Amino acid sequence: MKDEGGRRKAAVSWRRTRGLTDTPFHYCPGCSHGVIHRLVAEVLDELGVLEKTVGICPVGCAVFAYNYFNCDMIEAAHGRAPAVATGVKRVLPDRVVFTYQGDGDLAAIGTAEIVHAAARSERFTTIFVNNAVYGMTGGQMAPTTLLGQKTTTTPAGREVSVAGFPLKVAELMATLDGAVYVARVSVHSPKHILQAKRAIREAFKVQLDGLGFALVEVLSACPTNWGLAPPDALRWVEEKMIPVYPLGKFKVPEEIS
Amino acid sequence: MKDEGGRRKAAVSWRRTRGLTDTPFHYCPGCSHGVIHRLVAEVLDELGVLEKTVGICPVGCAVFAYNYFNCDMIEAAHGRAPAVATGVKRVLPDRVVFTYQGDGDLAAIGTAEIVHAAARSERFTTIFVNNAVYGMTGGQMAPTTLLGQKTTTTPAGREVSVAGFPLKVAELMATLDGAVYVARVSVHSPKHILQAKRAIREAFKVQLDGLGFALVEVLSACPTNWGLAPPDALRWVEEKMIPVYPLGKFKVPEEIS
Amino acid sequence: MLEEVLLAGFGGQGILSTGMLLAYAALAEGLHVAWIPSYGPEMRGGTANCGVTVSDAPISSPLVVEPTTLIAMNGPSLDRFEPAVKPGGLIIYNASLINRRPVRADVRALAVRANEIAEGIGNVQVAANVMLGAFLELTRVASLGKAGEALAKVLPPRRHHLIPANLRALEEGARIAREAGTKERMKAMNKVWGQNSEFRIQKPE
Amino acid sequence: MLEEVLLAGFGGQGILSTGMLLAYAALAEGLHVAWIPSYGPEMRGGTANCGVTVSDAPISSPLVVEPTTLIAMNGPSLDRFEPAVKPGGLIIYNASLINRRPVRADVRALAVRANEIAEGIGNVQVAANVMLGAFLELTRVASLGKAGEALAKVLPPRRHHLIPANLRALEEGARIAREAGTKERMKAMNKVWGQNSEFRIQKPE
Amino acid sequence: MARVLFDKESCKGCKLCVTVCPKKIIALSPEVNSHGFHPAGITEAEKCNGCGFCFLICPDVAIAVLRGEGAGE
Amino acid sequence: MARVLFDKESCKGCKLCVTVCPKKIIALSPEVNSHGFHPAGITEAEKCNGCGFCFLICPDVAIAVLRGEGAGE
Amino acid sequence: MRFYGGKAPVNKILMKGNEAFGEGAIRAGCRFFFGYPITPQSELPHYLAWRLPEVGGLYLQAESEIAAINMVYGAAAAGVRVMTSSSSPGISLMMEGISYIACAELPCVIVNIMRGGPGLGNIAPSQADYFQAVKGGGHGDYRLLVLAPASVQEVLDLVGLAFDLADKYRNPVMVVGDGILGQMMEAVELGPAPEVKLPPKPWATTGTAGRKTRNIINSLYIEPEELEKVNLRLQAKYRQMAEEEKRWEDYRMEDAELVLAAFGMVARIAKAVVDRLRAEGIPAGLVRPITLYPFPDGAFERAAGKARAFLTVEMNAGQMVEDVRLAVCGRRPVYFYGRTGGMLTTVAEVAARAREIWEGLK
Amino acid sequence: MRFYGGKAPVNKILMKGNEAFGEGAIRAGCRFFFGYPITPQSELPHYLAWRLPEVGGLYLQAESEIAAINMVYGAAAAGVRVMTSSSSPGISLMMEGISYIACAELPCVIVNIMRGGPGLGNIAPSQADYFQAVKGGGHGDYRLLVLAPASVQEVLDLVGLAFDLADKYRNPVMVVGDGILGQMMEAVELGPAPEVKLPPKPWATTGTAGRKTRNIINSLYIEPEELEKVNLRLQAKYRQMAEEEKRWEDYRMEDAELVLAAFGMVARIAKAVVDRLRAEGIPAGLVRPITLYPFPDGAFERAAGKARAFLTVEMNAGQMVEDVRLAVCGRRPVYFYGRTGGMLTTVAEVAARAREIWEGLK
Ligand SMILES: Cc1ncc(C[n+]2csc(CCOP(=O)(O)OP(=O)(O)O)c2C)c(N)n1
Ligand SMILES: Cc1ncc(C[n+]2csc(CCOP(=O)(O)OP(=O)(O)O)c2C)c(N)n1
Ligand code: SF4
Ligand code: SF4
Ligand code: SF4
Ligand code: SF4
Ligand code: SF4
Ligand code: SF4
Ligand SMILES: [Mg+2]
Ligand SMILES: [Mg+2]
Repeated sequence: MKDEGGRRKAAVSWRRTRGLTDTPFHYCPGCSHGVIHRLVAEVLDELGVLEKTVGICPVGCAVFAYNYFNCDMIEAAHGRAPAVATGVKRVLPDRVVFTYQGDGDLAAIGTAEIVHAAARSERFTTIFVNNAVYGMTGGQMAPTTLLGQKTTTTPAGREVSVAGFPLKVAELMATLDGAVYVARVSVHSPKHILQAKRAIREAFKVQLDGLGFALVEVLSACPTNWGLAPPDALRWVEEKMIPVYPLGKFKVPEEIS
Repeated sequence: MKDEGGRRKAAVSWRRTRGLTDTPFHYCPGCSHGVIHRLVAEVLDELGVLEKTVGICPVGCAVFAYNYFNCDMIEAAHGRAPAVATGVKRVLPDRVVFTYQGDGDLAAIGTAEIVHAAARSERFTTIFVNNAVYGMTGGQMAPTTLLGQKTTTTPAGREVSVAGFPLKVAELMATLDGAVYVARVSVHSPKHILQAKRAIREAFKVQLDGLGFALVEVLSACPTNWGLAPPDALRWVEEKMIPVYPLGKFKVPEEIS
Repeated sequence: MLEEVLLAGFGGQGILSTGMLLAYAALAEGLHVAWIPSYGPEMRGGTANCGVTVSDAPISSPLVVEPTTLIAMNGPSLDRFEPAVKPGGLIIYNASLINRRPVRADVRALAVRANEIAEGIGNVQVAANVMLGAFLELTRVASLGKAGEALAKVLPPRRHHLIPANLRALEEGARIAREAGTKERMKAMNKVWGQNSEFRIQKPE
Repeated sequence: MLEEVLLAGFGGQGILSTGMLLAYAALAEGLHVAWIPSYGPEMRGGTANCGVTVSDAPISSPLVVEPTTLIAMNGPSLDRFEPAVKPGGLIIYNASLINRRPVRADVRALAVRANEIAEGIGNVQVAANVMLGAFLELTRVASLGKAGEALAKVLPPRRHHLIPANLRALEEGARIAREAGTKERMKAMNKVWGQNSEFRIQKPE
Repeated sequence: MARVLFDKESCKGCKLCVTVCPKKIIALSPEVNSHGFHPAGITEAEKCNGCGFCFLICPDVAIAVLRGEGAGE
Repeated sequence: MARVLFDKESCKGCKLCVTVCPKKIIALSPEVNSHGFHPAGITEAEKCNGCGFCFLICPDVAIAVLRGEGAGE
Repeated sequence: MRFYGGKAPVNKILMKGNEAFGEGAIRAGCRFFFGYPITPQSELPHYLAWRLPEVGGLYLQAESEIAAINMVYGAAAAGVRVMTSSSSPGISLMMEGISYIACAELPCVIVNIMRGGPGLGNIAPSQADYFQAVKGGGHGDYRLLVLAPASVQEVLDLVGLAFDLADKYRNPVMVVGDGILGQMMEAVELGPAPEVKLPPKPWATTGTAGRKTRNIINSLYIEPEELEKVNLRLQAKYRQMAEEEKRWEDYRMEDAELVLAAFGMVARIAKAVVDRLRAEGIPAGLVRPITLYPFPDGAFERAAGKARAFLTVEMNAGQMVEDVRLAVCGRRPVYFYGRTGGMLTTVAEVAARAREIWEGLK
Repeated sequence: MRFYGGKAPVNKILMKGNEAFGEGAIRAGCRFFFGYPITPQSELPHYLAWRLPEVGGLYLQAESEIAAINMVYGAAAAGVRVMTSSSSPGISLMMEGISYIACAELPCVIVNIMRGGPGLGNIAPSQADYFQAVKGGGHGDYRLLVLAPASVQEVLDLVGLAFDLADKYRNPVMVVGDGILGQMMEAVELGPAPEVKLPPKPWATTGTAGRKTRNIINSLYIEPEELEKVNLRLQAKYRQMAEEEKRWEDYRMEDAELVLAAFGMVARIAKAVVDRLRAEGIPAGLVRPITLYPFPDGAFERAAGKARAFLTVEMNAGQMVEDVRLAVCGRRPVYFYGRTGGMLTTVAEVAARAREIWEGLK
């Protein structure tokens, strides 16, 4: 199933992108991380920038992303990917830099780093994977966990009085002047996956055009920690998450809209 | 000029509040920290809660606030006052807890702590002093420094391309469901000072009523690091800061509005 | 006396709780026990294994590196851990999913078609306890009775209705081991296991 | 030879840059110099002071704790630092703002009405350099000429138009010292200063 | 004309392709692969319309859908 | 009737009260206090309308404005 | 188990090490926990997340380890027993906060279930944060009291002790374990919950009501003279700890000539090594420090009398060995054997090294 | 200065220590600085904020020390010379990041202008972060190369060396000073800017263009075997440093019987003490470690031959003294004298303590 030039011959085919290495994913069955990886990799390949891309992995289930993306990669400390990306992009302004971060990574421990990277309008792209839970460490509550959602640290369901409200990252980031592209997408159906890919492509275009900081929040299923079969998990995204985290483009720069 | 019961006799007089100790402020001439201190102290006194209040000082010019507020005080690490306040308030839910923080403290190093205290809707009150500069450490750029503003670390004026955009804290906080009261006020004129006091009182009322997290952003003059005479500094607040940081109430809970 | 049991299989085969059941049963026998899971960021969806050490003396290291017994629930587990088993040790393998015999000549082996037996009982989830039943019969580390009693501790209350099925699984396993007629030889082997073993950390898969 | 000069006054009196001027002048004389400000979160708006050490040998500690000379620009500075001056040392004090004489009997003292003189020159900001002029005249740590040349280094370019006023300040200070006629006795005193002194950290006010 | 290929070893049997196929022509195999998963496969290849939904939803990039000239490869 | 009191030692001579007084009756003293500041004081006490602006703007709480009965204290 | 001899005490229940940390805290009267998830200590927060509400306490998940340690600071200032836990990288993030807590003299308990480092490393067991724990990984001259349990039962006991010592000294106490200790289940005897007598904390910032003076919790002393006084007080406290709190276990030390030193899980392996060496006729013994700070140097000084050599065994590149060397002070050679990266030392390896040393002494 | 003898070299300019750190970095080819303000190192960022743009570099103020050290991580991964600076509490916040950088083997320079601690402490000079710097305040078995200049001139020189060593070893290098060194002005000879030959960094993550393999910067090794290999490589590197990089200054050591040990500013005071003692007939000398890690233990071992006693002087409660004790290894008594909280030791105090020790030896 390798590509190797085959793409020209069968332009309409669906097959593994050159943007991914051959290494199989370590994710659980039905985990949306895999889909999101593929979309990012396809966009990088289609934009022809793989050779000049540096990706920054988070600490989270995607911690091994350096095994999957077919470009130079840096593994950052938990939450600090935006600071690392800042360091890289400021040194290499003509390279394409992206961070790939979970909701514990970006929306909890890394809140300051993402807010300020956006405020500074750093010219990199952030893929923010919101699966409403800390996947890697065993399903603890994340800032994005829904009210009432049971996790290993909210065994009776998340309660406002103890753990407060879910954090709406896209909405928050959109208030920052430096965040020029902010969208929330989902990958729970083929249609949404295609939409998600378009948003990811736009976010990278924003970077290539030097317009400023771009972020795409992707709603993502964690069947394992949600305790749901994969198809049910996708349904949960649609029925439970999207009402709290509405999809859409919160900010699009004129230049690309 | 001590109060000592005199207040009843001359209720309309303006004099030093019991909410402040006798210790003279260490602030520079014309520094607005003093006015803001007085307003907070007056409100605590007028609400009759001095004896059950625990205040949290920042690291910043107000680092010695424990010498001034006439209540129990805790000196927190730089930026971490909201976490410390969370610890106190969760242990002592019937006490009044407030943090007093500068723009370096709250809007830079402490971004994650304030965002999450607000998201959790912690029942304390934050007084956020925005003077567009790091006062204590010698006038470096703060996240709230205006574009073009000269500081010791932006000697040619803050440039978007290097240092990004000013952070609008009130606007950002207002997007959080847990932040139930958010206002921005100024203390550059007697009229604005009276408005500021009303906002501060409301923010504490929100806490007393257990409604959730309340924050008042106060635009504040730093004549020393702005290199302006105090009267000019107040004019600078009005003419330069307010256009970027518009005053107003961004969020008021129904219960108190 | 020192028994170091390694239970290994796919995630979801109930490896960890079967190990815990063994630990509880041995504890009820008045023995020292230690139970330790393999853990890793990749454990989910991949393989799972846990080690149970049972001894009449305080246990130095709970890590099971050279198991006296390997309970292998699937092929990859047998492939991976067979070489580690102590000479003279025991391998009980799930012949429902493993279609080869162990190659080691210096260990005893027992095939148990645990999935089929469990399905026969009406619940494939109890397969690991079929294996445990066989193990207990062969080694007498704890009595079936104690294991049965311990079920209530290992299963969460909402699963207590499954206790009868689990009891049957234990018994079926024991029956198979008895029928395999290896019991006496196994008992003899126990003597050589009574030494301290080497400790090496368990790699998470 | 070791001179340890403490300059102290209100913030805004130009203490730090006058200290720097002294350091540059002494450097131009080929001496070892060290300059150190007091620093503190409260320095702003409060008092300011700095220490300048000048020596013909490498300087061990740049902290001026027992100054050989105290240049006191205001009352609080005299109050605070007079006790620290080395026996046999020198105190130059700004009589425009200080209306008492030093009480120490074991030091020499010179009163300079620096503010009035500076205002006479047309710029109260040069008062500290009036004091420096007096100091240089009394101690000859550096020549007035070298100090004058160093002005261009200490003043930022946008203040270079103030160089003439500062030169006059230095000269006026020197003149007053000469007139006070203490010069010869001071020179004699210098001999006793040639020892190492104690070092203690300067408290920030 | 479309051809769907499944990489049996990459498949984790999550069933997402099964649920998403408009033609309902994907099913899990009763066999297990070397990782213990029942891999997905196609039941009636000729019915495939090449929509790519299975490819799009597959989190393990275990599917390829070849259309047009490429399908003949 | 209003009386304005200045705490000379607390005053830092920032001049904010001077600029804010609607009656223009506050000025800095030529003297310096023990901290080196020229403290503010009232020039024509009788003109004070007790508006409290000076109190409100003073960052060092160096002013008290007594009105009504209190002013006589 | 009729046909093998030997019986362990009954009335025991099985418990994970991480859970024992949690239960131990609850039995010590701790009702507040602030933490941030990290492997391999996750069962600790998982346990407290349901167990604390059950006893009227609060489990609060912080947005980061930095927030967690500062919440601990606030809760301790407010006068209650409070705990946080993490693993190596998360503990590194707490260094500033811990230094503040130590200077402000607030009592609290910090658990570090150490994992392989440096950097992100892995989640395998390790003891590579010894220096950080005992020499003060944060800035300034502060010290933590550091306890190192070696079994699940000892976890329960030492966590209780940790809270008592924290209050006694108004000092943060760290309890360290490794991933194995956290993940393993062993039998523990819980016994009836002990009566907890919480000491009065008149210094706590609880509001001035009923008090004449304001309470202030602070670590800022702008005058060097003042800050030096604080430091002298801290140092005096550390000396008192050194006098009163050194704890260790001697194993077959009566006549030991080859003395092993090890703490935590490694000490259990070292015991097996001692037994094996004794069986071979080598007079080996083990000193197991239970308090890593204050370090039980007296035990080693004393041992240096009979001992001909020391062998320190650690799951790191050689850290505690420095404290052993400082204690032995050149009187006898001190050797080191260690594994890193999450590799556990084995009985055979250590025994081999020990035999080598023993041969060398002849 | 005609009438006093003695002349210092001319062609010198006055420079603040903090500025010298900045200028030294620029002369070493560093064009990227990421930092967060803190006293008493502020002049360093102030200087670089105008000076770096002048030479085509970038000064970027981070939102925190944590962000700063992680920006350094990114810039170092991208292959350039990069620096950050802070003071004690800010350095504590960098501990996790520093451990990552050490494990990922990225070269960079970190400046710590130490201040009074623990906690917020004060901004007076201190040396109380010695342990943190040399024993690894972060988690895991990593080491920094640590340099301690004692004058503004030496700051310039050692910062240059720091960058070279960082690249040579692919290891973070820390340069420590105290508030005095940072704040004081001294004359320095700048000389012509040196030719900087930046080594190639084929491992840098700059995009794969022109390369066959992907570059990955990482500190995660989930297999203990792998992580142990990494640790063994690191330890081998540290041994190489110990062989090649130990630096120190001997002062009047030829025949010293009372040996002082001190680093940084304190060493200058200690020199004055040595002179004073010599003048009194006491054969004193000084060993001034310039590299704190690797610690120049050989210098002390050698000194222990003639020396009858050692006296370590520090602005802390006794930290480097442990390394001196480890080096001297019980052969001679090692005494300690220190002040804390920002109090500087004085010549008189130290001399008095030294005399006392000397008398005791008789
Ligand atoms: C400083 C630090 N704290 C905590 C951890 C443990 N940790 C690893 S991943 C993770 C959270 C993962 O959640 P998320 O970012 O949502 O990613 P997901 O696994 O859900 O994709 C945590 C807390 C760590 N490695 N480092
Ligand atoms: C961890 C840490 N980093 C940096 C500092 C230094 N520091 C002290 S105050 C301050 C910023 C002050 O600015 P702001 O919060 O705006 O308060 P202001 O002085 O303007 O009122 C900084 C960076 C510190 N004390 N601790
Ligand atoms: S735990 Fe959740 S997020 Fe992590 S790999 Fe599994 S399904 Fe995906
Ligand atoms: S530096 Fe600015 S903020 Fe600080 S006291 Fe002075 S005027 Fe106020
Ligand atoms: S391409 Fe479409 S029709 Fe064909 S198998 Fe896939 S989902 Fe079904
Ligand atoms: S979606 Fe992919 S992984 Fe899931 S069952 Fe289908 S082919 Fe297998
Ligand atoms: S009260 Fe009003 S009128 Fe009177 S002095 Fe003050 S500002 Fe002027
Ligand atoms: S406002 Fe206050 S401090 Fe300022 S001059 Fe007036 S009285 Fe003095
Ligand atoms: Mg997540
Ligand atoms: Mg500010």
